[in-house]
Amino acid sequence: GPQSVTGPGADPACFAPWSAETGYLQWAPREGPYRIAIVNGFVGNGWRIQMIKTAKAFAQDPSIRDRIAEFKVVSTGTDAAVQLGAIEDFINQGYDAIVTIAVAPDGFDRVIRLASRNDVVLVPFDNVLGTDKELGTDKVMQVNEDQLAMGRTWAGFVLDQLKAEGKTSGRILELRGLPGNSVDRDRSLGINRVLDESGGDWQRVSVVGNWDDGTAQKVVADAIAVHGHFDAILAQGGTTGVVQAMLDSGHPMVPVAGESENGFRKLVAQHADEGLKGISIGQSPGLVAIAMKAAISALEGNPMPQLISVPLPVATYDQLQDGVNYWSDLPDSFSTVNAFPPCGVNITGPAIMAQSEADTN
Amino acid sequence: MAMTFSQIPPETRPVLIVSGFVLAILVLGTAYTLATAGTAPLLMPGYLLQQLQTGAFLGIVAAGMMMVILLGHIDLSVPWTMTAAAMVATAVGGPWAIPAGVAVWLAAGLFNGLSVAVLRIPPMIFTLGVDSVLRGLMVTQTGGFAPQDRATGTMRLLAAGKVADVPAAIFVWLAVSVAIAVLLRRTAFGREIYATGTSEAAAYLAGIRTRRVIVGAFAASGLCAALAGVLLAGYSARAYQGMATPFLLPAIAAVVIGGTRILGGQGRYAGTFAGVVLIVLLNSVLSIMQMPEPGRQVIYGSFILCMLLVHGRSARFPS
Amino acid sequence: MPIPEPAIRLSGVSKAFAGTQALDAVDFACEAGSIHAILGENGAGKSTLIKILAGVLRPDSGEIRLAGRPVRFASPAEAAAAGIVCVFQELSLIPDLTVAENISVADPPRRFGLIDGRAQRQRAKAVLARIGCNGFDPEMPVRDLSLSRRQMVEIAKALARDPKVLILDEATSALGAQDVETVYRLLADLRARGVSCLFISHRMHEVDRLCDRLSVFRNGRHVETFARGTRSAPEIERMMIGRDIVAHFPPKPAPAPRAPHLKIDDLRWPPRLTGVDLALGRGEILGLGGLDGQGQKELLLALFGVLRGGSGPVTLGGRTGLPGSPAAARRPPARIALVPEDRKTEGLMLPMSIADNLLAASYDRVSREGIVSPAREAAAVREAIAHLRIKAARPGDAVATLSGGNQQKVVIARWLMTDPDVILLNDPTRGIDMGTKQEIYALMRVLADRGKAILFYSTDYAELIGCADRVAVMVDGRIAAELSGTGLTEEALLSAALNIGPARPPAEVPA
Amino acid sequence: MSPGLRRLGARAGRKAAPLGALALFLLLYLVYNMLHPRGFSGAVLIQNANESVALVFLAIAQTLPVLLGGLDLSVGAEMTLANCLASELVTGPPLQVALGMAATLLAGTAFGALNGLVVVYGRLQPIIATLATGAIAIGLALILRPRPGGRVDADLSWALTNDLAELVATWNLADPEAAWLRPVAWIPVPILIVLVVALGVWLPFRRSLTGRTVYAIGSAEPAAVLSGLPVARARIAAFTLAGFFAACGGLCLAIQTSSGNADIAQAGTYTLNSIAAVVLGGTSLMGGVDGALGSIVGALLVRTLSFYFRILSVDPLLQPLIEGAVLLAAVSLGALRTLRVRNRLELFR
Ligand SMILES: Nc1ncnc2c1ncn2[C@@H]1O[C@H](COP(=O)(O)OP(=O)(O)OP(=O)(O)O)[C@@H](O)[C@H]1O
Ligand SMILES: Nc1ncnc2c1ncn2[C@@H]1O[C@H](COP(=O)(O)OP(=O)(O)OP(=O)(O)O)[C@@H](O)[C@H]1O
Ligand SMILES: O[C@@H]1[C@@H](O)[C@H](O)OC[C@H]1O
Ligand SMILES: [Mg+2]
Ligand SMILES: [Mg+2]
Repeated sequence: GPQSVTGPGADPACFAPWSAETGYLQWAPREGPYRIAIVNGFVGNGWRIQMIKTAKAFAQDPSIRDRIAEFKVVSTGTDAAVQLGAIEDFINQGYDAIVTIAVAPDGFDRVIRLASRNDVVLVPFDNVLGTDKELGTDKVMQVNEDQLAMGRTWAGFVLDQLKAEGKTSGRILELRGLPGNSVDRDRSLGINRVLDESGGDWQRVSVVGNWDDGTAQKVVADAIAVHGHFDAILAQGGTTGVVQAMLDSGHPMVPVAGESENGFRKLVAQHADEGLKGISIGQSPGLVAIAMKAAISALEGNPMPQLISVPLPVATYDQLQDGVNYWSDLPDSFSTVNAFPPCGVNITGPAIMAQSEADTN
Repeated sequence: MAMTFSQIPPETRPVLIVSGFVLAILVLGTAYTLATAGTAPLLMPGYLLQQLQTGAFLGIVAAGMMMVILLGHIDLSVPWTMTAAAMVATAVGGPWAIPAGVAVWLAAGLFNGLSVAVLRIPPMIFTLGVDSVLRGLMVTQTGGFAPQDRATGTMRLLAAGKVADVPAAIFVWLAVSVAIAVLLRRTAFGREIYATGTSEAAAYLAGIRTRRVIVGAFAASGLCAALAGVLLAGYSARAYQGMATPFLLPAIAAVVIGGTRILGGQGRYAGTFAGVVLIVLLNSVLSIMQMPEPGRQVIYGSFILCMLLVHGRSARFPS
Repeated sequence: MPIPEPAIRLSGVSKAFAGTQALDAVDFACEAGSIHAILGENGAGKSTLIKILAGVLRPDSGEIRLAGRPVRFASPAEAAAAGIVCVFQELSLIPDLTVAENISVADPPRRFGLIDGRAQRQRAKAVLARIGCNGFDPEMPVRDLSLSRRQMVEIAKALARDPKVLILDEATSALGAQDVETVYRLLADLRARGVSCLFISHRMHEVDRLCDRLSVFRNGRHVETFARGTRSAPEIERMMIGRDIVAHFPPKPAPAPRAPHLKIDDLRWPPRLTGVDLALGRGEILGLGGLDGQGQKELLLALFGVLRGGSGPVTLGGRTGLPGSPAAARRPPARIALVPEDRKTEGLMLPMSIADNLLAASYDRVSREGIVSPAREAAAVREAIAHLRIKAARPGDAVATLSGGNQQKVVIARWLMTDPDVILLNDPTRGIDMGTKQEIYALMRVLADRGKAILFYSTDYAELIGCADRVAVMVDGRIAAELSGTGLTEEALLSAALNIGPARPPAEVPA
Repeated sequence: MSPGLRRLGARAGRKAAPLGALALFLLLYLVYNMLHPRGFSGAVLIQNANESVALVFLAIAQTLPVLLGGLDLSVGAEMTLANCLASELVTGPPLQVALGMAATLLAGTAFGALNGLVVVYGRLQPIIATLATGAIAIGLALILRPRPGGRVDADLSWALTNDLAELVATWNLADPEAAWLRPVAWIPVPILIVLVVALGVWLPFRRSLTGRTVYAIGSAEPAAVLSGLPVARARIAAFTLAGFFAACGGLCLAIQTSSGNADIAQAGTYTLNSIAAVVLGGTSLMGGVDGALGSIVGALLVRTLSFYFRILSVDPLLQPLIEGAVLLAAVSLGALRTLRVRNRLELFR
């Protein structure tokens, strides 16, 4: 298994430690090229598909191509037993590193134990595991954007917009993600803490959108039908659907916080002046590439932060530029934020889109 | 009361029972909203129509499902038949969108029907397989990003549009309802569904082409599902994975709550219709109450259960 | 000396079903060690009576005494525990369990609380031997047995519980002559051991041979009980039906040369049909005889398009070939009708209304442009009910609520509606009372005279002799003999069936 | 062909399904191991066992209602409920762990019994009654575990998800090197658990009067009643046992993931897979024939399919399609027999 060491770690520009307290891990270096597997869970939304496509594209990237001997991607669905099984199977197959999006923040004790026994580098990202000695996750390396911060930034921005309109109370709709995932939990925590701290009196309505445009659109439409008016909407995932629902129901344009889907940014760019003061923070499908890179670096024996933080790509309505951080001529359903140059991850959303067109016909 | 009730023909009783429950829900729900918010949305035509509009899709699915259940079979391929239809329709777009989408029923309905009728594979399992095959096809076809997932104008019109302040979707539902009701009560095919559902052997020996009947019923179910899918896409302005997941179990529940015998052979369409209305209202009341998921599940389950128990008391052939 | 308490005594027992008073204040007694016949036409209440005795139904009122002690049975299990065992009209075997399992189904031999397979098999062997069924393996599923075998197993099952009171509800209705003999011997020997038997049958000659006392029921009432031989057959029948019956069988027309409408040459469906040759002309009633399970059923099914892969030229009204399905058989040009063996599972959709059951084969006739016309529908049903004098409260009632005989009439009426040319009857009078039987005999003749060709299988020789112009006796899937005119006697039928005596070559039908 | 032969044929036909399934499974699993870099190794067997055990238990659970000629749509929910309960109870000092496990199984059993009572005394069709009770079970599970988490005793989950040797070592029950242990040391504990439960519960049940009655009901209920079999008892027993086996599944899941998760989608998937398993295993949905062994094989078949995706590189986007297609193929193959039926009346029973 990995040794706990002290920093600094390799390539801090790319593998930034979460915080000053973040510990470092070091695996015994071993000869490449390596066998790497991606174990995804849920496949229900565009984000995951884009993530998979990015992973495949990045595996072909000159910067790492020759350091990968074998590369495999599986999606297990949301059945924990199957996801754990898949990870254990890859450990058995003698893979060197396994990159995964966990279907649940815990329950991984066994595979963590097996991984460190067999010196396999296990890298959860996006939906990461609870960090906790007991869980043994102090021995795993994880990659993510700060979901709590994401939630806080969303809420903070929206509250500012409302304050600007002179509102310190009102009805706010929170659109949640896929239940049970750590990402959903942390974002919601962040959002609600800020709302609590704000001291304003906010009636909160919360609905579940599964990070999926269609679902989001339906539940938001229903919420509007039931409650009539919202002063702001805080959405995680499926944000294009959110605005679509507002348009369809003739709901006045209000501040909306959401993810980085191209469609959302298009709509914000269009309707900002009507009051759609939007903030778009991207959970980047490109995280997978960073996780792959981190895995390789770890296999080469470099000290790695135990929790790698990727900055939040924030774009507010006033910062949107067509062709730069959104593309009015491209479809809605891809995440604009995908590349992360400091890490040499240069696969952009449009690039992936192009590739996907190629695939689908 | 009991006296008069027992004189009502058994197959009509469920219809009355369900209608009774619908009233009960309206009253209780209104009492609740009045007490808490001082409003009575459940009694406002606008709100009711809006709820029935969302009910229309469930209603159409349930209508098709009923045909299959009357045979003592079941169609679990509904969710992805709907989704596939929606995706195909939006992908094709233009004037051919709706026909193309609805054509998906051929794939699903006929395939299900033939294998159940000819190979006699338990539909429970075969339709399940068809469901995941359709899902697979869609996932590969769309590569995750629906190439073009926007509903066409006509779809929007039929599903979200209004005719004289009444959502168009409701008219579509009514049209389908009339068609099915006539089919079941007034055509040979309808009667043969009941006969086959009661005893396939006896029906077969009476010279009924039970295989055709089975295929026909599954085709009808597929057709309804596909139509509902296309409309649903029109309603939510787009097609997306998982758009139909919340329809399967409620559809089955609606049919059975409406008094159709899950083993086949007995049931009136009016019951199914009322069953759908009942479920739709129940859901709206729960969402008005902002009932959290756990409570929803428990209430939903208990509710169906006591509906069934009430029917059980008035059943003609206790199992 | 005091008169011994009767084994069973019912006083003032009544039972009503939705609409019908099945039993009406019945007083009835049956002495220990006697065989007691219960007679009555369909719907008289016989089955209801014994279902009450067997704990299947609970009486609305009245008292039951077993050897003097008043009893109430909440379940068949309790009744069996008290020594009352019943062979039901609708058999009570479990198709997917083996013969052995079925025979000791409810009280299997156990070791350490678990069922003891070996002991179970031995018990089965033993009882089967007692009723002369050493023939078959107790390990095979009942599903694969012919109806008559099942009835024998059902009887074995009853014996295995060594009953104090044994009830047979039309238990011999599907048995061939041989088995019937065995059952007779069995009952006699049980009687000798002080067991009392209630015996329900519609076959008068059985009753005459077997029973010490007879009780007649009519419309749920106990009419009279008397010792055998104290009443003449006509008297008994009058008691049952409440009116005189003229002749038993309608007169046969003089044998006339008939052009064959249905001609079968060497029809094979191995292993059950091994080359059947038959010719049947319009206006003719051809009986099918022989022991049960010699391929008679398969022959009818083959002609009706149910069997796949039947081979051998069959000509029907000039056209060659078997219909591909009942659907095809029903329609022109074939126009065939089949009244199947088991009306409850093959003939009727029991929970559906009488009307729907009548119309099942004729929806096309009562609809215009595919839409069923209520008026025509009602008319057709009314006509059918009237035509066969079906005893039904409302056409909307479930056909299940009719008694056996009336259910059978529904099946026949359904097919008459389609106005067939060829009518295949598979033991149509099984479990049906004299009155109804007569109606059916008469009907068959009328239909024949209207130019229908009728092929008619029966397990009842008297019936074959009385109704059929000719009788073809089947053995091992082929026609072993054909009897007609004066050659058509009980003895001839039996010897042909058992393949003893000079088998006659099939009589050529003069063309 | 003599009647005797025909009957043998018929019986073979009735058993043909499970045998076919077994053969298919053995084939698939053999090939899997040959393709797997560490094929035929203890590690692979353990991993496969862990991944399959929950579904295996659910398949056994589903078998009973199916034998009655019904379906239990609540097994997945019962499993989830047990899983969440276990994640609360199965931790702490050994005694508490033991009691926790007992309580979990008891709860599942009780819920099953509830199903039975509703079905029998409410005179309801199982499939629809359990559709409702299933929702209730999930609701309760969500109340217990609004979000995934909880703990399960670490040693326990380690000991029960490895081979016998590990188990002995973890609780140092004996010298892991002991001679008597060697021959069996490699056996994965989950397999032992299934064997013990199956032998200890299923076999006796099958040879009890109640068990026979379950089969009888599925085969011909009216006949079962007329024969004086304990019909009501058997029904209740069947659903109670189903609840018990489902709870076993839930407990194993909790032990394996050392946590609980009230995931509605997952519950649904498990229920449907349990049905698929039972059918693949050859128990007729019409009730009456065959039993647990077939269902176990069916469950293993279902799982083995997904194993393949990890050794062959299959485009993840294609995986759902392949899974569905294979399922269809499997059931269709089993059904080709019907084309050989010569007496079409046999098609209807
Ligand atoms: N299981 C069934 N249910 C309903 N109708 C059936 C069934 N089997 C056969 N039929 C009817 O019989 C007709 C032909 O039957 P089928 O297609 O089975 O013949 P087949 O399998 O081709 O047999 P063969 O090889 O003898 O032609 C069909 O039109 C159909 O209506
Ligand atoms: N389950 C039932 N529901 C309603 N009516 C019934 C039921 N069972 C019997 N009956 C009615 O009760 C009367 C007596 O029926 P029962 O079966 O005892 O007659 P039976 O003498 O046995 O006739 P068969 O000789 O045809 O068997 C009939 O009119 C029948 O319609
Ligand atoms: O992190 C989330 C990812 O897991 C989901 O699949 O898509 C939306 C993202 O916010
Ligand atoms: Mg064919
Ligand atoms: Mg009777």
